[in-house]
Amino acid sequence: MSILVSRDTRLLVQGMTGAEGTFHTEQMLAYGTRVVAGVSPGKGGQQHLGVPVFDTCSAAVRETGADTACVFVPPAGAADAIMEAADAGVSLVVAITEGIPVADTIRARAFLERRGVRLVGPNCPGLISPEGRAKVGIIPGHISQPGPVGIVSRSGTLTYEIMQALGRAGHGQSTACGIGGDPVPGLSFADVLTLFAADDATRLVVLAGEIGGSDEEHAAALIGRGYPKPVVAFISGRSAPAGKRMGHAGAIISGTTGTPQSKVAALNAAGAFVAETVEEIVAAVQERLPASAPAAGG
Amino acid sequence: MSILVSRDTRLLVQGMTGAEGTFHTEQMLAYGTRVVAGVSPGKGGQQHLGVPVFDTCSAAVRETGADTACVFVPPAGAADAIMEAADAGVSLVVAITEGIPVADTIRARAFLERRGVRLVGPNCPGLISPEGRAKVGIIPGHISQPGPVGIVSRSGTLTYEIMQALGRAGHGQSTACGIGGDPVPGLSFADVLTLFAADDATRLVVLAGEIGGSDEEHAAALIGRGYPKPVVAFISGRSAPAGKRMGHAGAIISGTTGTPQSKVAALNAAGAFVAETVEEIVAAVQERLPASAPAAGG
Amino acid sequence: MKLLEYQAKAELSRAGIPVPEGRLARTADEARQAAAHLGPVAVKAQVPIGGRGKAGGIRLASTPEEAEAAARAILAMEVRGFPVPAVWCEARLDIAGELYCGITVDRDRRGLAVMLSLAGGVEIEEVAARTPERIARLWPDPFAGPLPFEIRRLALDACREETVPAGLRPIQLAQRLVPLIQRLHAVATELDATLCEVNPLVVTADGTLVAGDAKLEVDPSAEFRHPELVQLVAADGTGSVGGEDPLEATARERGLTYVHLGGTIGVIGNGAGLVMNTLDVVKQHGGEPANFLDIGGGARAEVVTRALEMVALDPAVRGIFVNIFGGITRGDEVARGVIAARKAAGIRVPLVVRMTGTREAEGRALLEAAGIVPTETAAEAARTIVALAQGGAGGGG
Amino acid sequence: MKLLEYQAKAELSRAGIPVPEGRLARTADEARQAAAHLGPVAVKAQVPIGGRGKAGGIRLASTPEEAEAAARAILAMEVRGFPVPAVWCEARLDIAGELYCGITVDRDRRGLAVMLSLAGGVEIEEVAARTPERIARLWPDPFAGPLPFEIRRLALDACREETVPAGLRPIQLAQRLVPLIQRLHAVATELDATLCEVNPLVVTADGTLVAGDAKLEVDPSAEFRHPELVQLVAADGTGSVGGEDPLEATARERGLTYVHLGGTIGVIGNGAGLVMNTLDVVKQHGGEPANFLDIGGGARAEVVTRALEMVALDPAVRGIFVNIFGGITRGDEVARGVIAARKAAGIRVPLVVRMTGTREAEGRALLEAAGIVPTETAAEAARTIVALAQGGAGGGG
Repeated sequence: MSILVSRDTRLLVQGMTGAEGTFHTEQMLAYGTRVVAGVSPGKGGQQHLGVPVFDTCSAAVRETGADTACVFVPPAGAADAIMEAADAGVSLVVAITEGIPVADTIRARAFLERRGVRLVGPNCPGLISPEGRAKVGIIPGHISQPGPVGIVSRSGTLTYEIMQALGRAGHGQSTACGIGGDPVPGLSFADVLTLFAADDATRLVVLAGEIGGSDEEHAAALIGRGYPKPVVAFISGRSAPAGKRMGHAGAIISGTTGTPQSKVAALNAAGAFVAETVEEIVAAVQERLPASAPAAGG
Repeated sequence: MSILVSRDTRLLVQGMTGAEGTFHTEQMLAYGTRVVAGVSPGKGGQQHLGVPVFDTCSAAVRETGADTACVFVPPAGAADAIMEAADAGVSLVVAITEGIPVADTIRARAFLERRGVRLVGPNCPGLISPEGRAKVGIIPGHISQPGPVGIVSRSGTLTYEIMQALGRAGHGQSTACGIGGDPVPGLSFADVLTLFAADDATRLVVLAGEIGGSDEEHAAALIGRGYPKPVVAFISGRSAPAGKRMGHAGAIISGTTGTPQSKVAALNAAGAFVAETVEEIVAAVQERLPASAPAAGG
Repeated sequence: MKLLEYQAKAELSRAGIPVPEGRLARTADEARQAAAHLGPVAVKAQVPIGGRGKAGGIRLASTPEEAEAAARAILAMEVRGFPVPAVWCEARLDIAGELYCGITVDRDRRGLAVMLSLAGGVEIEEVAARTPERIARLWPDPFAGPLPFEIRRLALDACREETVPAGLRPIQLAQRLVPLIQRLHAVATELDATLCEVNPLVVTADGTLVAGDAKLEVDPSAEFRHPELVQLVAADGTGSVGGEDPLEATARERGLTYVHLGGTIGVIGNGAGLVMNTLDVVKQHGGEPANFLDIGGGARAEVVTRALEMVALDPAVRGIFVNIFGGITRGDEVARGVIAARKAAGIRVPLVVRMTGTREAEGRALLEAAGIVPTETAAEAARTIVALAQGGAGGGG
Repeated sequence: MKLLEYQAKAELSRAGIPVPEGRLARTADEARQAAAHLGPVAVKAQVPIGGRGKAGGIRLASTPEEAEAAARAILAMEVRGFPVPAVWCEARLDIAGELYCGITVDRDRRGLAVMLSLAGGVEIEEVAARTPERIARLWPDPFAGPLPFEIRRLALDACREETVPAGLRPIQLAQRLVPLIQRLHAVATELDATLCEVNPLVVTADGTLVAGDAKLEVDPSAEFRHPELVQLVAADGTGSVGGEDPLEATARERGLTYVHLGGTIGVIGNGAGLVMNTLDVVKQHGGEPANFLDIGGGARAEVVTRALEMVALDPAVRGIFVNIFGGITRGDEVARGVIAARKAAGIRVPLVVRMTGTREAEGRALLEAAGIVPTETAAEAARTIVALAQGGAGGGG
């Protein structure tokens, strides 16, 4: 089927009445996502894009049964919004906001973990599950198509590139999940891999990592312990120098940690195929999933 | 058998090398308690009363398998000691210390609750289970004797009075548990009643409450929902005026909360017998447990 | 330990909570000067108790002369039994509405509770009794403190079916309360407050929140962490809970846990529960306890001496009942203490000692040798002392 | 944002952490005066980078004259590429030993880590590489902070198989570290520090702990919460991460996410991952990227213009590769931005645009009309721009 989101997802959008929130809520609705509530303190009682708006997440959850939240709130209030959603009872919070202070994310993450609520992001494009017409976040709907490939990535646009390239070769997605480019993310590569392992609709996983941190290495360790599905990996930032923050707050090589060499070596050793270009990703998927490709490109 | 402590209890004493800690550890050892470790930062590596002393609880637990901690640490460091014991892996912390700032207790309590560790006290005499020769705290061993009466009380010396009076009438204890006289205790009356309900060795419970707070009322609510054993209750401080703190930090009538009338009424309504004197407690137990009394007084 | 209004407001102000401009005046002349600087003022008695307004301890003054007269009157008063060491002269606010905001220890929830009501300006107990639905509550995590979303929800709860002052929308009020309540909680936490209350929390005509009054009570068990504050409060000599009763003040200075109750039978025991119960037993036998005095666990002879001396200070005492459960406390030590204290304090009222526990025999022997007969039970002791006290004279010997 | 040593020490001192007495000197004369007041001093270059000692940026001076000479020499230096705006003259300590104590974001643990080692005074990376067992670690709960027992355990861990300086017993050192580490954590939390490091943490001969050096890096994402600090650092003009590279400094002022890489192919794209990958593709095709420039999601024409202008500031650039994945970003807007910017910035180097997504057709049409041919894939674009750049001249039209 898919992971994390599906056609049953009942979405609450925080910061829905802002410019970004409005634009992307329109896109999510157009895609088919069941957006059941918006939360914008002070706008409670209004309707926006045909969706009821509430002052608080607790009211939104109580009135609409929302089970997933998508956060478009600006950085200063974003961690509070994430915690509010979790406290109100959703089981998944997807934080799109870029530029949240890392200390805020650390606290919000601990808050959610204590309550058993999952966090995707922040600084991420969110998720899309084409089969269920469920899109939570900002991944362009028109490049998605149903299929057996699970995609997990630290980057937004790179995810789109991969989706589009695979789509043109006929390989659709079970779910594509951007875990975000911040140094402290919610779900890790390993967490998402674990979810994909248990998902019937996913036959192969594409993992798009980048320099910085050790999450790719931890994913490799998980794969090395015997992962049930083929994994095609990709590491970007291989030409980046050490000590420079490459756009993403998390994409920085610190001392000997976070180098592309370490990640590529770990993934190779674990048995994942590591592609060097987007074209190689497509070829590797093609080879491992010949049956899934229809006659013509998507 | 007993609740909370038994002959299997492996006790760690925090602040064991101090004057109070030394005196009461001697008493506990003499009673038969398995005191396996002391913790006194800076005294690690010594032996005290034949018991090994450690600098940290984690070392003590690792080396001795202690599962219960008893805290004699002075107020300023007591909450930290409670949390340290819980963090080290014991499942029960008994805090004897009087005068811990309530904010410290609140935090320590939350810390333990999050880890599923039980707290008895603070500002309490601890527990004694005569059958298992397990004494954790300062209840005088010579007034204890095995028997079917579970005792739970907010007061130390009043507990002793009741134990002694019941003992002289031939009624021994399964466990006597002082929950402490502070406004924010660890285990409540209701918590301990729940434990006694499930304890085979306990056939009757004596609950000794006092003015202040609503814990007796909450216990009454539990009893009213159908408690499986007879409860003999007692409320002290009935002649105390409102607004005055009667020794115990928690023994204060605030506005309309914490009055003896409210507590007595709630317990009566729930079906507990409320005694007016210690002598009445003995008579009430006698009536409800005729079989347990041996021929002569203890 | 209770802070006076001006001391509490200084703490709030330090934490960034707006308070009206004000000056402390210890004389009528200082009050006049303050008013000359501040304009129309409220002149407020600085006493550690509520209900000052009703008792005449707050007066409005439009001119320096009026302020002087008001201060003169108030400084000469006793407000609900408290002398007035100073008045706080405070610029008057343009009040659009009054909220209640307080943080207190919630025993049932085992933590701090933040309470908010749009029905401010009256005692919260009254609101709680008559219209409990008008009080909204929040129980913050003790480590995280109140989070912004929790405060917004609290505020929106409090605004339900209420008219928000100054034409504010509920969410506007909520947003303004976020920093205020976070700061109030920080003050409560830093100072180990068991009560940190702003009532009224004034909403001015332009929608600003200002602390119209402030109450701060510090946990007595935490005073060791706040030596400066203890000194500050002691400097005014009025801040302490026991301040109003001279016997209790004396006991506090002597480090004794003593409550003055007004009867004729002095009561001493070890352990709060035992002493409370002893009071009850005295009452059951027709006596009126003069006091509560807990000498604590592990009490030694010296403490018993001081306790007896303390009880004897109360001129109403006609008899003394000492009730010691000897768990840790040793009977011989207690006996020695009682004997020595009776001598040292020149105690002439009847004295009954009920004592059990370790070294009981030695204790009894000592007492008997000194001409004091110990009783077997508390009931017996109570009966004896009540009878002796009514008899009026003579020792227990 | 990196604070200079003297700024970081001021923050530690404010929080109650002992630091040596010192004075800032912006001239050699001021350094002489400082030394006259302080006695024997260390004269330390104030630059936002480690390894000052090895680079000659720290000199000891016993007299005011020596301090003056040392300051004159240091103020004239560049320390590892940084000019020296000031020196910090600091009283010398009676050093018995040097610890390392630092708080940093631990990505794997998703929280702050407190690190402690008795092997202080050298770079912690060296210790971590050679003798990792000599570093003890603690991961405090983000809400509770480091608790006393956790700090004691950390300290005892760090002391294992080590000789504690100044004859202290491990538990004595541990007790002294409790308040110090709690304060250091408070500083890190209040200032949103991603690094808060004291190295060396000096143990003086009498067993006191004093911060011998201090490093503080503030999370760039949290600068909005610390406007005064941003101003303070800006005042010295050296505190920022980008301070050393004039192009990066310019980009920062313009609000652009730009990293100078030193090659000849300017790279612009939307989304950090995409741009990183574009750099990789350029390299795979034999080119050397001149820069990383992410215009972000939702980038509008105006941002594209500013990005092209920025890239063109680098005189080494021989060609520019614009790679836009049009998810949110609209193709027509990108095209208009590129066309306008090429004109506005007078760009004469070759320009290749690879663009996909919504309104792609409109965008292509606009580019073609302006004489720019968009390519289909990133590889094609890279091949083209590398060839054109090597060719040396001419636009993409």
